[in-house]
Amino acid sequence: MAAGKSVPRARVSVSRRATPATALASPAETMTPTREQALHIYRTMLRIRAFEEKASELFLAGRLPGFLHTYIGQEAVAAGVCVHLTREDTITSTHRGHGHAVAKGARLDLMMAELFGRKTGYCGGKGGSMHIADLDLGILGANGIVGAGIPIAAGAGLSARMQGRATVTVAFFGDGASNTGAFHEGLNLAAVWNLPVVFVCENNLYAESTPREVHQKVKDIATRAIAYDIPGVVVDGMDASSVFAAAGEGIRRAREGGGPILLEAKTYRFMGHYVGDTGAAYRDAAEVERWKQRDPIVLFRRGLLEERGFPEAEVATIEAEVQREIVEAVTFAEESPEPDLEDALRDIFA
Amino acid sequence: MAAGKSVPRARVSVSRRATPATALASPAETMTPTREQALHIYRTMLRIRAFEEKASELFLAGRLPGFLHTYIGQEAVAAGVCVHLTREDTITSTHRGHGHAVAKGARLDLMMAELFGRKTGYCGGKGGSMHIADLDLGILGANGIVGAGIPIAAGAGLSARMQGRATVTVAFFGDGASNTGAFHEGLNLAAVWNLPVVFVCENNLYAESTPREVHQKVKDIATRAIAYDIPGVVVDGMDASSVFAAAGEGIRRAREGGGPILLEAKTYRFMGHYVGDTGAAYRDAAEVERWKQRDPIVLFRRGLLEERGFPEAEVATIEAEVQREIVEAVTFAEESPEPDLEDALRDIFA
Amino acid sequence: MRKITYREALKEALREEMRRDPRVFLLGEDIAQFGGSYKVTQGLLDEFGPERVRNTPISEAAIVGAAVGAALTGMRPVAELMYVDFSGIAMDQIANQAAKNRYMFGGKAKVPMVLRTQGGTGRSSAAQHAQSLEAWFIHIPGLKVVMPATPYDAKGLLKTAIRDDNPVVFIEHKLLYPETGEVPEEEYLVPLGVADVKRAGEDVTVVAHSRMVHLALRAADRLVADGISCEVVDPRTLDPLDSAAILRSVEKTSRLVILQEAVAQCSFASEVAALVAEEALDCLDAPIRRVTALDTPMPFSPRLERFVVPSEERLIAAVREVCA
Amino acid sequence: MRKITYREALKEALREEMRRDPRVFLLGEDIAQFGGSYKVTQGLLDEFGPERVRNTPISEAAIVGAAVGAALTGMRPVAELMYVDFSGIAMDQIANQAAKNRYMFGGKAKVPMVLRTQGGTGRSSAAQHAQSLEAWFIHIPGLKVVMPATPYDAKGLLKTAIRDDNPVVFIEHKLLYPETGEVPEEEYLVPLGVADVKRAGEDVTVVAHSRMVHLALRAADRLVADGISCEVVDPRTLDPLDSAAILRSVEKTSRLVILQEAVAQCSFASEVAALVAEEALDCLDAPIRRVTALDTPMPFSPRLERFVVPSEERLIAAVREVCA
Ligand SMILES: Cc1ncc(C[n+]2csc(CCOP(=O)(O)OP(=O)(O)O)c2C)c(N)n1
Ligand SMILES: Cc1ncc(C[n+]2csc(CCOP(=O)(O)OP(=O)(O)O)c2C)c(N)n1
Ligand SMILES: [Mg+2]
Ligand SMILES: [Mg+2]
Repeated sequence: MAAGKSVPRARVSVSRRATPATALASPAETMTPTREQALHIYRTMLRIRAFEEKASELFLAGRLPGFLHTYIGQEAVAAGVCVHLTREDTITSTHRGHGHAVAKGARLDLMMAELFGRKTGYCGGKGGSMHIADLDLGILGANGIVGAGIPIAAGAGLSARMQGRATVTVAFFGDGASNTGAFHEGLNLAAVWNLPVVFVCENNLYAESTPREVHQKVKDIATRAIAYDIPGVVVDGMDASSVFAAAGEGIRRAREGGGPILLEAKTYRFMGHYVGDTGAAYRDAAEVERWKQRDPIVLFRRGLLEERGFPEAEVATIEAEVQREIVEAVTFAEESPEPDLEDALRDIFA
Repeated sequence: MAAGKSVPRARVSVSRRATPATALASPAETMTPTREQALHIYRTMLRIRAFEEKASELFLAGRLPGFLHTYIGQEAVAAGVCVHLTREDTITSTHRGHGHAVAKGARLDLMMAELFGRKTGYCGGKGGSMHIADLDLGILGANGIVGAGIPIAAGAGLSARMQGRATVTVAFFGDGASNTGAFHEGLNLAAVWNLPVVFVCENNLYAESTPREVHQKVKDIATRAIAYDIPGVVVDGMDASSVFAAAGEGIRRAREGGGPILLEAKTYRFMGHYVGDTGAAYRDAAEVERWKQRDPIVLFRRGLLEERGFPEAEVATIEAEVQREIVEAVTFAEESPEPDLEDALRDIFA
Repeated sequence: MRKITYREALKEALREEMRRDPRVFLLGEDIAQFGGSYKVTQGLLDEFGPERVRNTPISEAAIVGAAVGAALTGMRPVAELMYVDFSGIAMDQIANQAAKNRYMFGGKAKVPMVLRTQGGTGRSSAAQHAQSLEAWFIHIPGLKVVMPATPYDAKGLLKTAIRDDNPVVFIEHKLLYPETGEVPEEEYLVPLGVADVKRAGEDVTVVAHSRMVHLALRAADRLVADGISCEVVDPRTLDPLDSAAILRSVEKTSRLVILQEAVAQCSFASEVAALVAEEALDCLDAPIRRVTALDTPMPFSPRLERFVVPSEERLIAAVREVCA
Repeated sequence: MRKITYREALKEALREEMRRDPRVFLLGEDIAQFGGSYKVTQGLLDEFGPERVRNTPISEAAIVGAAVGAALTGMRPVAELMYVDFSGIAMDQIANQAAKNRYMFGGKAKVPMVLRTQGGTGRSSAAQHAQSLEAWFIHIPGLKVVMPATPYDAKGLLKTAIRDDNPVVFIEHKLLYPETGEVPEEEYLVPLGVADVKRAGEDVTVVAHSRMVHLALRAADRLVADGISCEVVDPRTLDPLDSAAILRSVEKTSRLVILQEAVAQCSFASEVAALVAEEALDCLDAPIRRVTALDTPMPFSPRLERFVVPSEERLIAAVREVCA
């Protein structure tokens, strides 16, 4: 009488590269951002950083209502992923959603106005930081509920499939979200229906104050892909080029009917969980410092200048443009009117 | 610029044997049921089968209210697992819960009375087939909600830990349940807290009418253990001896502080999803026949007689006793009074 | 007019709307070859194929979440929860996502989806399979809630719900599926938010929905012998509620009894009572009465279930009391 | 008497009960070293250690489910949901498991657990972080529901809830944490199911709970100038409800206004209105008025949030109307 057999390795679908090499053009073709893509990524990261820094400053000055979760430190993920997306592609996002929206093409002025709760904001002042959406840009919404965007992304992927569109959906979420029932149900559904969805887990090592090893035992969240028999890939989330390459493979695969993947980006938020939280209660200053040494913007800028030989002036122009855009965004927001009271009663039903 | 790396095999916690050999007494000691255990397993399987056959007959004759999900075909799982449990150990169960209750020591008369909705039944007629519980026997309840028992089992395991008891909790559930959010959240919690819980997935290849491959891609549900970095084990659920050995290892490991495991028993329900469903709409007669060839009771009986040399008379005595017990259970139930109307208003609060 | 069952009426609504609009599709557990637990979708797989009649895993949160995502991106999903009792699992997607997306996004999104489910008692299904949870949904701004009592209403309301650009929770009753009623051959719609006076009367208004409409009608028949003329108002849509119809009836009868299968506390019956106590208190000649399930989880025993659920007798007693 | 904050009062209750009974323990997200989102549990980790102050993953269904399992097997868990808005994820465990286990099992189980959470508006938290969902819980037989307005009540009720042998949903208010009030040094309990008349008055009964009690008290002060004497009744426990106290007050004042932060439909305010319309209709000299949040998801903009949530002005207008 033999004991139960362990699941033999051979039968376990160990996570694998996102793309069987044959299904794609040669890696060289997809793996490196073009000149234009590289500049776009850089500009995106700068726009996110500048937006978040300005928003934090305004918040701390008591000028913004509600609360804010900033994306500072994680810019390479949104930028490296979304550069592959067309306007028709869709994303779902999180409470920490500004970066995703910017990377998917959102306007900073409309975002800033929303943070101020103004009528001109993306949601007419009714959503705020945690609910920025732009359906025309495929931004299906930030979300105040951790994990909730994941099944919604599956539904968006299903639409694309049923409508015969070659679009993909990217679901962004955190390490903490990977412990929600919604994660499990959403990935399983996308897997069995072979939907064009790329699940991007931004593992920034903490869910609020809770270190990843306290909330899950698995070392790499990407290994959870095995539970759905889809590929799981780990990427350095501080390196936009690595994100670019891995996401590019996954998105292309999904677009071509290859089904979902789970892409884990190892990253870090430089600031507290929300603006106002220092993080000191649960993170060690040295740890934060170590990660800041790998600031994704600094790393990418260095790559642009030193490895790819972009002229300093070109990069500096972008930086100046972004600064200007931020100033204009704040001005726009500040000069925008408050919503009308009757607006509160609108938009409940279509 | 390198693409994202796949999760390397080395870092994936591939499912492994339930027990590191060193942590336990020699396999020989644990792997084979003693004489007494073997007879207990056999009796348990017979009691379950007889109960379910009688209940089905009564139901089809219009004598039982509500609906019934029978455990016929899966007896080896409950019997092979629960023989390792003490009275103080606890289980959570499912809509298909009669077998688990019987194996954990429930009385057939009280169960039958509950199916009849009588005052003497386990729940005073207020629970019915799907809610049989006996807290004194550690039966924390069948459950009408697929997957819901899983986090409850984690909580029971936590109690044991916090109270310094060396008890374990077994959570029984089906293949369909392994797609619920509750499964994911419950296993993850048990894993991070290293709780003494054995998760027993009875993979009978269908969730109602839905074949397993339609509701999940993964071939072995046990591979999902990888997502929680706990051992995953597959066992032949038609062979009570195999179940006995694998469950014994897992339960012992959990009892000794080794944490949870996910044990998948490959099994089959011989009848429809509920009494009244023939299963013909979604299962092929040949498939059903093939599985019936491996009837767990027939297999185990053959083993008792042929491999272990139990005298036929001993086995036959058990069979006769079980038949008698069933007759008595039905008589008890039939002669029991209906609940009083005021009972409906009792037991809402303690 | 031809008579068909409530089940058939629902299926016709699904079939007609799926033929009419390729964006309409179905998803849920065991709805394809099995035809659903109550067989409403039986046969639709054959006509529309597995892309439009989609069996799902047991993942209620993902069923509703996927419907939300599909609705946001141009489809018109009809998702099925096998029992309304399972909505606890999907409640975040229902109440925080489906209901609120449009509003949170400043009106820039539409979520045209229907969540079909069934509830109610009468089959000894016990506490986790026999609830009437409409109050949960009514309480959430952004959801519409429909509970048809007849095949005619079932068909016409489901078609309207599918064409509505908002999330509609559509709750059928497990005992009504085999019930028959007149349903025209030709196409028709029943608008949301419009009550139906199922029986006109003078002395007392009985507001009832879903299966309870039939119980109210039977009781009304019996009460004729007492010389009491009941008006039975079926709101059909509980949200948006046709308050005007209820108030109109109460203004006429001056007496109100509300009948429902759900428990009383914070329920639809409470809402109707509050509405009338706010808007038509002066018209009332007697206290309002709610006839509801007793305040317990639903017991399994048929005897106890019958005791807990409102009966004709309890309704009749309440009507007699307010008319005394 | 010393004054402490609502937050401190809650923490004292937890601390005292944990000292008193080793079976009491806490579980929830970020409640350990971080002390919880609103810092109620800060410091408890140091005293009681990580076994009894347990940080969980973001798994609301498992948090509640584990509490149910622990409660069934001899522990007395106090689980925390960071926001009541997240209860949609755990609603099955709350409503189908915690609430019903005892009944379904024929009285053979006890589920002594507290589900602490917080809700309400006032911080521009928008639609998914500012709800008042007490009606969902009140609607489910088998749950008790407590919503304290003052530090005194918060401490005394939480201690009682922890000692209660049943599942208690204990909903705090995010704006009340820093508010101070008198709390005795010595131990005391506040019983469940007993309302508190927070201000005695003659002309009109205002039923209000949680933060709205304070708003009612301020409005009552202002209404003195109108010559209107308000009685403010705080039920404190919404289920079981101290109906007698409400009826007693309405019998005295003959006028009823119900104030709450939740939306109206199928809410606690509806329930109180229905209760009075059933039991004390004859006492009423004016229609009942509900002053509630407008029927919308909660907007983010502070200006809109203030507009949607009941204000002193709206309450005063309603009181004046019923007293006119
Ligand atoms: C369902 C749910 N539970 C809890 C919260 C409170 N909360 C907001 S963000 C957060 C942590 C999320 O962690 P992670 O997914 O890793 O994202 P990160 O904040 O690190 O970007 C928590 C617990 C929530 N918003 N939703
Ligand atoms: C949450 C939930 N969803 C759906 C159902 C309806 N239902 C009851 S049993 C069942 C199938 C369960 O499949 P599985 O877990 O494999 O158990 P089996 O019936 O095969 O023993 C379903 C869908 C339910 N009871 N609970
Ligand atoms: Mg994180
Ligand atoms: Mg199964």
